[in-house]
Amino acid sequence: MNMINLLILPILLPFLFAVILLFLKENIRAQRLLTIVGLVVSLAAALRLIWKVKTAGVQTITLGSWPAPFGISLVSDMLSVLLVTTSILITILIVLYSFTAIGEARERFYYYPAVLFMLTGINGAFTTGDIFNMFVFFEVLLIASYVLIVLGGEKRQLRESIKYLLVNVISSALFVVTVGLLYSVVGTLNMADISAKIAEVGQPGIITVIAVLFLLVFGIKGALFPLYFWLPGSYSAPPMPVLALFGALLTKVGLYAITRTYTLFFIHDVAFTHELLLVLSVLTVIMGCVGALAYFDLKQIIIYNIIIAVGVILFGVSQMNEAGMSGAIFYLIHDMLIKAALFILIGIIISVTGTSNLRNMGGLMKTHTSLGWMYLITVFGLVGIPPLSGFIGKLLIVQGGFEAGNTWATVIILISSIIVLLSAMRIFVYAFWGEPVKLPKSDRRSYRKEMLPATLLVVISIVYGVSTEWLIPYMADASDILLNPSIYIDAVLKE
Amino acid sequence: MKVNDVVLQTAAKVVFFIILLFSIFIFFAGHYTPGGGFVGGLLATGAIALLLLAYDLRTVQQLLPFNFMIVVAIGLLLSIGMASGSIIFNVPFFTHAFDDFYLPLFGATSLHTAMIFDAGVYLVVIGAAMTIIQAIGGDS
Amino acid sequence: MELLMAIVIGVLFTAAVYLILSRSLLRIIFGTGLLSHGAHLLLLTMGGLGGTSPPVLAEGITDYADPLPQALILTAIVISFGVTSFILVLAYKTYSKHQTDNMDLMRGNDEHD
Amino acid sequence: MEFVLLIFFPVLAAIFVPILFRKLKSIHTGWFVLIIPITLFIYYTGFIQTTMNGGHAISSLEWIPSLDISFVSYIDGLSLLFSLLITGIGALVVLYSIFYLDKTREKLNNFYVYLLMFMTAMLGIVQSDNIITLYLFWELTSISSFLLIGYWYTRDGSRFGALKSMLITVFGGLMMLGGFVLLGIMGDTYSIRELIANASNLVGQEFFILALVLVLLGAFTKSAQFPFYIWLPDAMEAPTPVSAYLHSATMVKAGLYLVARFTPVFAVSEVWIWLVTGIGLLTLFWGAFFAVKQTDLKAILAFSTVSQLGLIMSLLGASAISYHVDAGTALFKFAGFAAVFHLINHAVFKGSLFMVAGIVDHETGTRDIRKLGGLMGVMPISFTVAFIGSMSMAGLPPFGGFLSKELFLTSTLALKDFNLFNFSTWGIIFPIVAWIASVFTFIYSFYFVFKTFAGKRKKESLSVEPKEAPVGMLIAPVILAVLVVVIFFIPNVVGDTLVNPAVVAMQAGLYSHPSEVLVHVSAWHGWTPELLMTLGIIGLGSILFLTMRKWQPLYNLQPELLSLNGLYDSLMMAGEKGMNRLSRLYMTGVFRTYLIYMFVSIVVITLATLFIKDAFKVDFNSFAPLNAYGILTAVLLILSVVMILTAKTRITAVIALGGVGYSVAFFFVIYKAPDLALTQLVIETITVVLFLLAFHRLPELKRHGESKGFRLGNFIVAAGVGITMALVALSAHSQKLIPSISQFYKDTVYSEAGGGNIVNVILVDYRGFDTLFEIAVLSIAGIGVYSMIRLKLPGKGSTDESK
Repeated sequence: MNMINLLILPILLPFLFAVILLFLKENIRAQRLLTIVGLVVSLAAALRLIWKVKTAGVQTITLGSWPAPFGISLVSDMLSVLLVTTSILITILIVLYSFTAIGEARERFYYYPAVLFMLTGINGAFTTGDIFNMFVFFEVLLIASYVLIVLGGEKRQLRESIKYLLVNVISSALFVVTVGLLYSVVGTLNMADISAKIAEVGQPGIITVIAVLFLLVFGIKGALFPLYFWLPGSYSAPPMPVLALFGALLTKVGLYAITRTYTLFFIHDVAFTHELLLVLSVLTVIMGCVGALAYFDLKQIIIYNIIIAVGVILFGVSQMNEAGMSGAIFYLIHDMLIKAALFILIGIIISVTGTSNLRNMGGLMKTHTSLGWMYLITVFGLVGIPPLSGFIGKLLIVQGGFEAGNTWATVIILISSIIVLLSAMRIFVYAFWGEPVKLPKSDRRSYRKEMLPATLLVVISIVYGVSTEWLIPYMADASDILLNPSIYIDAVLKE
Repeated sequence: MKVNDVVLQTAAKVVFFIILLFSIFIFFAGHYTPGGGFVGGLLATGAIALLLLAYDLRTVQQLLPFNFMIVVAIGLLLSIGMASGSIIFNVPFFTHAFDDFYLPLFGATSLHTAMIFDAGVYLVVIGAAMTIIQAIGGDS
Repeated sequence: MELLMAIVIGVLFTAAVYLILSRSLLRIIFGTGLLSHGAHLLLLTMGGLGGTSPPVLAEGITDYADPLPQALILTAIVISFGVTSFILVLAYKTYSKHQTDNMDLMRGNDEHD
Repeated sequence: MEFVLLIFFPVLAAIFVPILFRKLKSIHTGWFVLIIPITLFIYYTGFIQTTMNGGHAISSLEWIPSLDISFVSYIDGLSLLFSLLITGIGALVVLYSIFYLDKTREKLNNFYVYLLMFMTAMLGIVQSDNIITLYLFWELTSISSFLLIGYWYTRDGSRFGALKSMLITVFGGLMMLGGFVLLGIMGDTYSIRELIANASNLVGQEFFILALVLVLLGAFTKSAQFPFYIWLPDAMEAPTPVSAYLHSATMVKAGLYLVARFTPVFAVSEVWIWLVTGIGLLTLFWGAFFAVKQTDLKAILAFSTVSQLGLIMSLLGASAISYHVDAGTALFKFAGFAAVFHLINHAVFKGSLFMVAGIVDHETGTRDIRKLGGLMGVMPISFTVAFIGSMSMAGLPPFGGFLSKELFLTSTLALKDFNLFNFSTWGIIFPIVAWIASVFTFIYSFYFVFKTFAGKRKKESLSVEPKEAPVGMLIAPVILAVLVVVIFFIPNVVGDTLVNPAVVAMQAGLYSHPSEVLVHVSAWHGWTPELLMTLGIIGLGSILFLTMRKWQPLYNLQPELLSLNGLYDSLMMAGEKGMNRLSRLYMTGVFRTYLIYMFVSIVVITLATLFIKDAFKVDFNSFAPLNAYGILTAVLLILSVVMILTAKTRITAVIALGGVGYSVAFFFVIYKAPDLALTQLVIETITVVLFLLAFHRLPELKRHGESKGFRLGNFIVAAGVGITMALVALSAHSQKLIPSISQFYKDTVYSEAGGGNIVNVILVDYRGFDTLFEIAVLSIAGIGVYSMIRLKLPGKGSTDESK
């Protein structure tokens, strides 16, 4: 059966299961079970969708059967479906981690529905082909993330949540404003249609202004310099599983939105817009590096590594050539996987040692050997040591940078890897090596349970790196569309 | 209990029903004239909020013994269910259908699946707004 | 009219940002309220203010106001409502836990050790 | 047989090491491991015949063919020579380690896994034809070296040294990768052979010099060249077998290999010759000079290794000159030959010296040369080995080192006759520096062997009674010492079998067959200038060695801060403390600061774009006429806003906020948006109710001592945002380039959607999808509020608060 609604399932299924969970507030076991079931079914749908996109090209649907620019279009191209699949996969593993790490009190107060709602928003934002609808999905994922960040109501959580909310309220207001401006100028909301119409009028100055505003809006979500300052504080507040979800998924939505708009809409004044993107991304990398070295707190170190990765990915995007673009996509998915793994791992370290301050750790290698190795492999993946997952992305991004003639910026990107290595290895050298310190009593069983999702993630990331050859056709499809918007436009408008 | 409380409470009861009826009216009118699920739901919430001002939280909870979170969930299910109907018919998600029917008492009526969706909206708005109001009011 | 609206929007954003930058938590909350009003009015203005009748079908009328921005604003209003009520509760919870509403006293974890 | 797979043989075999270690406790795991390098060594010797005839062998394994990335094992004279060194010395080191590392006390499973991993990595580097996989193996050596240096990971020195070596070598690796990518772009291939074949097309391309410098950074960091050598002395924290293997014989030679391999690509460039030769000589001098300062046996050897690597590096640089002179100028041919020959010699004698240092450490419990002395009597065999190794290092006959040292002097002398690239002016520096460095080499060689083994025993400083090492531990160093002597007597056999084929490989295009290299090595070649220089070295060296006690303290004059180590340390400090301090400057923890960063950048970037792109336009014709209600509402709204700003009490502010909301609703009425007006009215009312419900929990409206300046600053930022929004809105409204799609809704709302209220139909039908998720937002907000109020965590509640 040719199922035309396939592409909505990864959005709808988590949504539906989240709603069902609302009826089961007190039954934690049922909640856990249904969450996993819902996610696995969503994953199956997403995988099926990948296959369909691979064989039949871009999948589109215009909701309510209205013709394309008038209804809301959903568009699954390879980039979006890959991100959707990765997000579901990561959510499954973090939910597994949550079973032991989040605690029953939070589970009883709608933790799982909030996770599923957030995934709904994320997948929706990745899939939608309508700029205002993207705003709505951003709000879905944001409000769910508000719930998650504050859930538990600890003193520090509350304090940081206020800041997190404020920043996002501002960026949401700016998002609405920017959509309004764009609508005023081109009179449409459908993204393919916007692209076609901008091409028609040749991106005059006002559209470039709007392009810059979009960059700022998404830059706030995506933690781009100079808009990232809110992130390190806010992300350090919620419990580890939530931080893992945020770190792996949330900024990526901002990155996706920048990538989408800067390859689909605003491609007629690249010398201005993409140069700005390039400068900001390099500055993001540098500022991330400063932060990654400045702290002795595990969470902060890894959080600043999120920021570095944001810069690296957007640097790749800003090159607007094939190597840079497919490198950025490779790196984006790699970073989602590896950050999820890293956050779970440091979550385990923190729960084992009872502190997140590096100075109070030492000698874990003697008592938690497998954790040490897992962490080490993850770090090498993070840095991009071949054949692990970060390598191909970085290689292609560097190639793209050189090909586009951005020599020095590219060298900075390369050097940033050494800072990433230093910052992450410091954790290894301090926490795992050295004289063992006295550990608080902890539950060996939950430690083993928590190692499972971490191990799975690390294995997946290794496979991702080693089997690059199999992934290349998919990445090529994804970057092709980004570089040839006409494929996207035709798929949506000419039906 | 003071006298003007009694007056207020009586008045509130009356106004409550008036507003509730008005909200239902506005809900049904929405497809053709200003109104719809949102405004309808919000008005209904306003009506309940009025009761809250007149009585206290506990009384209102006894008057309206709903778990509003469940109301939210039902509303959402209703909306999702309507939209998902199109999956079964393999037409794009959210495709509506409408037709004119002859119903006894109502005469010729246009029935639109959008109404079902809007009913979901109505319920969600009441449920969510009331959850918030009750939670804030009940916070001790 | 548009010029007037631009002034109103400018005032709303200025006041919103000014309030958000203050130290008092309550003023910050008011700021977010004004911010969404500003955004909604801007969106409305973007649809054009010239329509002579509301976008509800009626005999003999052709010059309707642009319905699309109105629908978008409605969506945005409801979302703002949800967020505002969330912030309100968050604010008073934070206030009661921290025993202060001075944002400067709620420094973050960015304290470097 | 696809011999590319053999590269992976050690690392695959490593999987069994932990099993063997656990199951067969009685047998030292090293014995099983030993089989691997021996097998490989024997296998690789089979290629000698091929390379002696100028041939090569190739074998490949695909990895990412789409990106031209594969594992290609390419064996020619150069890679074969290195492969033999890696497996040969590897076998001896494993043998030595069996006696050095106690099977009951050490974690041998880890040790041998790392060692085998390293062996794979090293074979991979020297055999890879594909530069991307070469990079893969390159980083793998850094990682295995990191793990080996940190083998005793509870020691601070190990942690520090491991991290330092990894940072520096991985940094170099990354730079090298950059160079490789550039080469890939310029030459459109990742194959070294194809790059060499295309070398003439690469020169003069935009990125050529950058690629050259980046590749050299990789080589210099790995081969511990100035100023990157600083990691090597700290790497001595590794167990001594590791130092012997990685940090003298193999890994540090990877950089030399790289330079040799890429000589045909870069030799045409003057920059290459100057950099490689110059840095090499500088390193040669620097290492030799500071070796004399050291008091730790292994540190002396480490600095000596640095120095010797510099020597070989400079020879490699000089060998590139062959590409610039006629084939007839035989003198420059010596450099290439000497480089390879000395590389072999160094691997052999330095390996033996490290092993002796390990033995001394093992048997006396110290490596501090100030506590040692007079061991000659109790450790005669070790002494003999050390003596042979040191004399070879000093460049004295009848040891292999003498021959290559002579060739080296010949080459530096030839440099001054080179008449390209300003060498005729500056070339004279090379022999002078070489000579001075050689004097110091002579001194530290004597220092190493005689301070340890000659003189008086210092019994009181040793905690144990020294004795000769067990036989097993002596086998490996003795074999190496014998080789040192043998090479002296049969240099041309070594030359024909190993050196010449390697020279042909590294000077691709100059020779078609190894026999054309035609360098004949002899111990006696008349009273040449080289010989005179050697005599000078011996003379001055001896005098300085004998008077060492008098001038060695001079080294202490150098302040620690000014050294390169000091530089590294302060860089690391800058990394932690400095970045911390820098970060404090802007990460104030005060949220308002971050908001100001955000707002200011939004304003600046947007306004700048608006004016750079000349996008600001106001088109009064498109504006709707003013009407009185509108003005009235605007006034009402602005008054309410002012009221909020100036409100002294909460209740006033809440009411004023409501006033703003109702004014907005009036605007909706004025602009024909009845649905919006209705919704706004109700929502505003409910919002006010919410504020009132929460009223007694809300804080008072306090200013918290906001000063005038504080408020003014805020106001400027705020006004900036407001003005930006107003300007942008006006411009966008004045440039409606394309008519809106909303005509469609007006046309179809009745006929196709069956409705009359367009806004509502859009909400439930055309864009019902938005609405579905908008009510989701509302629901989630409800959930959030509910959980926030009801959820009370058990226990103290705020356990995660730091401090």
